[in-house]
Amino acid sequence: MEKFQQLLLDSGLANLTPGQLLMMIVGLVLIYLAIAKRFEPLLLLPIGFGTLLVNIPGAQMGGDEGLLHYISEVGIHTGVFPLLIFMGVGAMTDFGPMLANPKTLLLGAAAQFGIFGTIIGATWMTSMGWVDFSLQDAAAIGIIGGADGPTSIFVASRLAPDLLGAIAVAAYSYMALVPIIQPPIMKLLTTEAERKIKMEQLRVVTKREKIVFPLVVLFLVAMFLPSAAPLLGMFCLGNLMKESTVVDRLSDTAQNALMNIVTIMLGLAVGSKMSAEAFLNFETMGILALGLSAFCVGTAAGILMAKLMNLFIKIPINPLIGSAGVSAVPMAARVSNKVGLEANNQNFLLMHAMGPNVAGVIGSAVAAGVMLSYFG
Amino acid sequence: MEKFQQLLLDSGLANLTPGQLLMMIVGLVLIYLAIAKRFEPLLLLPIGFGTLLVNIPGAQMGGDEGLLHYISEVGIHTGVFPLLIFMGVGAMTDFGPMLANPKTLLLGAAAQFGIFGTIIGATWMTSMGWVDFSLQDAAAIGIIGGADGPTSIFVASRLAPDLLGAIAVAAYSYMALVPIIQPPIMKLLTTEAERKIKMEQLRVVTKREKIVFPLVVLFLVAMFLPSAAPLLGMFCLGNLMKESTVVDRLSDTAQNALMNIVTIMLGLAVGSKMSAEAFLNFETMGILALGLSAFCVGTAAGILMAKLMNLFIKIPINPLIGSAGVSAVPMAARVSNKVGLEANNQNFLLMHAMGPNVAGVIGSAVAAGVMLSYFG
Amino acid sequence: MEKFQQLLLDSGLANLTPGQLLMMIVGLVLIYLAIAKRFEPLLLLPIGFGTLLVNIPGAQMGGDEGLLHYISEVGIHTGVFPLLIFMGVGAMTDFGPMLANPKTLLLGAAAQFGIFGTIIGATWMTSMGWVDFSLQDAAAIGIIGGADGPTSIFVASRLAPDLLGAIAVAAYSYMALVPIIQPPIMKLLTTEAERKIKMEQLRVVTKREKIVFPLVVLFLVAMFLPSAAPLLGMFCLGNLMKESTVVDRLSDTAQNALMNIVTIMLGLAVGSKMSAEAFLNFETMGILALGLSAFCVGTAAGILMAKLMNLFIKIPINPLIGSAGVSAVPMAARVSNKVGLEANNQNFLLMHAMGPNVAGVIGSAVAAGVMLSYFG
Amino acid sequence: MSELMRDSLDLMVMGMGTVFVFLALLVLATTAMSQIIRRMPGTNELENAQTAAKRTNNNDLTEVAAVAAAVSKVHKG
Amino acid sequence: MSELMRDSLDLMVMGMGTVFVFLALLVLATTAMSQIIRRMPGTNELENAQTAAKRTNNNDLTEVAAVAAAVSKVHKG
Amino acid sequence: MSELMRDSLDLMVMGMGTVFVFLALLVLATTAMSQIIRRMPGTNELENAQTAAKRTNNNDLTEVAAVAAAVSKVHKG
Ligand code: NA
Ligand code: NA
Ligand code: NA
Repeated sequence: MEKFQQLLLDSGLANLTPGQLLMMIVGLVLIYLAIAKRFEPLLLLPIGFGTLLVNIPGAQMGGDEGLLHYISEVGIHTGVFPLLIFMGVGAMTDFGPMLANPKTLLLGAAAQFGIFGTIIGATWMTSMGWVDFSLQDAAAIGIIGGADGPTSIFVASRLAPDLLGAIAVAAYSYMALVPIIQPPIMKLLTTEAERKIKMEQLRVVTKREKIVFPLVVLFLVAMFLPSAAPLLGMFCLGNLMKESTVVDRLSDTAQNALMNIVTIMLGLAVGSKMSAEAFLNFETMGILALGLSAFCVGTAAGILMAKLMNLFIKIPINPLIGSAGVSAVPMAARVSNKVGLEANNQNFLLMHAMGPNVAGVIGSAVAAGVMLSYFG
Repeated sequence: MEKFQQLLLDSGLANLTPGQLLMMIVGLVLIYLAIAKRFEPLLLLPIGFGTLLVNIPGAQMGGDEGLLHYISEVGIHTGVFPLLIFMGVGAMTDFGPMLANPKTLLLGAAAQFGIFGTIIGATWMTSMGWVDFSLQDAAAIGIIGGADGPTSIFVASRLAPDLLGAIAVAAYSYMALVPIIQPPIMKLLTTEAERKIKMEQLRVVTKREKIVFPLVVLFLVAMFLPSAAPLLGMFCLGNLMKESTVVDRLSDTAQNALMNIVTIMLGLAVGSKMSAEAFLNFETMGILALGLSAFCVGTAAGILMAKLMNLFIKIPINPLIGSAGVSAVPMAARVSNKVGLEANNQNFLLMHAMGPNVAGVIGSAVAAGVMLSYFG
Repeated sequence: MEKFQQLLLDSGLANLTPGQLLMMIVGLVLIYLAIAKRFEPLLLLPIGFGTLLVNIPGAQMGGDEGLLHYISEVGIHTGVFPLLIFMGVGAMTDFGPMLANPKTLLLGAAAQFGIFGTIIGATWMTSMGWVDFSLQDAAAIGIIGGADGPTSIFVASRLAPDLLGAIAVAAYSYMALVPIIQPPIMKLLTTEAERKIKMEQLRVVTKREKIVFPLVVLFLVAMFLPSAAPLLGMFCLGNLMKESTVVDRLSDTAQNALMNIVTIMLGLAVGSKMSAEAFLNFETMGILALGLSAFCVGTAAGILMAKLMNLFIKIPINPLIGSAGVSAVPMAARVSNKVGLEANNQNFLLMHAMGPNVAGVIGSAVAAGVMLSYFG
Repeated sequence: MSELMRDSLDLMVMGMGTVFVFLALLVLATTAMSQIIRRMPGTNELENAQTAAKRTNNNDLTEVAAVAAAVSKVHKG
Repeated sequence: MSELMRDSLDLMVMGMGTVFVFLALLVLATTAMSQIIRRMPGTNELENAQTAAKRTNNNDLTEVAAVAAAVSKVHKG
Repeated sequence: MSELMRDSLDLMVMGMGTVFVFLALLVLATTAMSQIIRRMPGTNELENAQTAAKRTNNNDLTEVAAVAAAVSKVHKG
């Protein structure tokens, strides 16, 4: 009967640490948000479930021979999973609205100020002695402001693997909260008249432009910022597969079967980083606060950039589309549209906001490249 | 021309051992059963084909640089393949009928007596000197009585890797034979009157109950039996993805593309364990005999448990649904329904039998957890 | 600001070698051919894109920790990717026309003369001092004449990994060029009267024959040429899954989701072998020239074999179907049909040409087996 | 009785015991869960909430359709 | 003639020989297989057997449908 | 100001600078690309070319259909 005693000694009740209990609650909260509030459920549900699994005392699912450990080693340590997801995102992205109005790319650039402003914030927090973030940590936290899950995970896995769980959770949570975070800032920084600005119809973009564009992006990356090549390369591959229309079956698989498989795995692997030691500390509070500020600053910077551009161009752009530059595709563009409609119920900004929206994906991948090069 | 001589010396005819020939016949028999008799073809066809491939003399497909060896190392040695399949099974399982009548969970518990009774049988065989099974071997063989392929493979890969081929083949073969094995036992242990018992309509189960249930199971696992966490964790993840309805694309992939890919690989990998040395011996005979008895004992235990429960509850349950507790989803539930209809052609037991049927999946995963903890 | 200097020093412009620039142009040409000319886009688009990625200076995507390196190690070094694709091809192949007229298998045999003739050519080129091909290299180059991408990649990965990029590109390019390469040769070697030969209707092939055939092939492989077992084994598994109709969901996944995933990865991995050092040399010129001659010789041999067979059999066969023996399924069979229709607009050869066409797949896999055994 | 037999009997007792205790606990937990959930406000309206959620998604599409309509109007007009 | 050339000629002879012998054997084996199978009883009825198998599956569904019908009857009745 | 703060300011300047320069270059490159492509002959007919390509595929199917038709004629005739 000593074996039975062993069974009791091995049971969760006998071994549960308060930290594990708290983390299981965190996992349940993530699952609740995913299901009841529809916060990015594709990622937050597997992340939340992975958090539960990895904190089961004694199950060792994140241990050396545990499933979550294997998945994490294969997919996150190598960077393979976020890159494959980025390929799928590329295959789902339509650059048409951006090609019809390329200057909206600059809005996607401005919104990245959220990323770099946050780095300053993180180092300031450290200098105040509240937390202890290295510059690498600060950079990985800042990228939350890119509002791009795979980019955040890729950068965090390279610069601050210990913070990966908190960073991924913050990134996806705030992406889900975009409809709540952005509108007040948008209204604060624009006048009623600005919000009513009607934008002229976008021109039709030819198929050839859409096919050549990902190659142009890749060419610029190759020439000026090779450290962004993994992220933007896979993104452009996905987009080229889609737009070329000659490999539809590959493009379809990249968007569906492959992306879904990798999403489940990535979620579990991120969840496996959610151990009590890594998550339950002041640093996590700091990450959540900084992530939120990154979204706010990025939103503001995008809008202010639009207002700045209006000083120099003849046909004005509606500054509301600037906030879409943070990416969080397509949520942020929908928010622009919605706030625009509130000001003028004939003012459809969705297509115009898609330009800065997808530009923001490129923008934060470029920012990621700068960081990877800086610390490389 | 010495190279040509070499080619002839390398040919299969020149190197074929009687054992390999016999194993190729075993492989052909499995393929025949899969195709002509429709014995669990999804697994037995790839297992049979893998058996052919690994026994081709000189092809070295199971050797250190062979395809089947790679697949087996990646998927079976790590336990990843059975766990991913279990996630897919979870995403296909409807706990509704069980939630409408939770006491049928006890039928799923009773049927696991097939597992543990078989362990006694295996050690008795050893004590008679007929075979040489360790207690680990006996436990891995017993789990055949769980009537759950992935659970059997997962436990065998941990406790008795040498017996994995025979155990998997026995498990899937007997699952296919459930419609032949069970009815005589069911009729023997029940009276005509018992078989005619009509069961009242199941209540409607709300969506919320279905969503929370997998989390309840996971909570109990975490508190009382962490060693069952890999199996039941992945099962509950699949079920939660299905019932939450917020990640339908992930649930769909877990049930289809991912599950199919892993099934092909798992079948080949199991086949690669079917070498002559591992399969052609008295132990295999013992495994086949014990596996059959496990099914029979489990069937009987389920039915007797139902009769026992009828002594204590007001509204009696039809004991025919007890046999479905061995799992073999949904075959065993169909058998209950069919035998019930033979007794009373208005007696539809299918939905009632689905309760113990899915309970049996949980039951054998719990039994697996006990064993993994016992030897862990 | 020294970090900024570093960024500039790391930029592609500062590090681009002429070789990398040329290889990026090669990549663009492949992408152009894939998209604008529809040259086997499923492979050539990912290969071309992989070529771009691996030649981005400083991005290190093919380096020790680069995505393309990981994919290549997992999928090409092990041989797993071409074998999985071959399984998918098997699941897409209909042996019906061949089973209705088995003697067309001999046309598939004759066309493999392109493979072995090319080996002679390669060693002759070496003996002239133009290039430096070992016998292994020559064999890997010859297999281009098999007109089967996965077979070429599998053999090259084993015998001449350094030449893999050039060999794969040549194989897929010439497969795409079959409608241009073959017709002149076909017309040169046949008379108008021969091209007008009408072939009698093929008999209906029973389902049982189709199911048993892959097992017959596997049996002959096991007995006489085990070194061909990986390729033909996986091919037969795919075909058995299809024809048995009992595992349709597995067969469907093997043809679609799994095959598409592996195709993207395989293309990228092949692209990662397209470094300047490996591709920009006289050897590549030699490979391209030899690959073309392999296709021409194979085409001619198939047609001449048909004419030879006509000397011995009563009902003559149209020699135009002989050229389909090189495989390049189903392109070469369509070419036979088209040239036949030009001679006689009621002469539908498509189904008759499918026989030698699929026989050519078996033929070149057998040739591959001989080579692997020779150097094994 | 051999050591092995005794161990296997031990394992059986412990195993069946655990299985029964675990599943009995699950019966209790499940029953409690169902009781709680069915008394919670909103459970019956849940399906409707789901439908509403879907309607929201439809609204999103309606939104897109409205944009598309407006766009094509401008183009043709 | 160089060693390399001789080896490559060897390889060609051996390779084409093997390819022809193998595929010729396959012609024989395939022809034999077809002869045997077409003379086997039941081959012609095979398609029907398949259809029957599908019908069995349909029966299973019919079974489920019957249950469902009975269930909804009870519910409403 | 600490070393860390100075480094982070450096990183911000360098980062935002690179992002703006890169995306500004992309604006230029994209505009140039669009200009070139829209002036290229054949761009407008491209969609038609695509349609033609699809038609070619259809032709292939037509071809198969024709064969099938011929085949079934022979069978029945
Ligand atoms: Na962004
Ligand atoms: Na079971
Ligand atoms: Na071939």
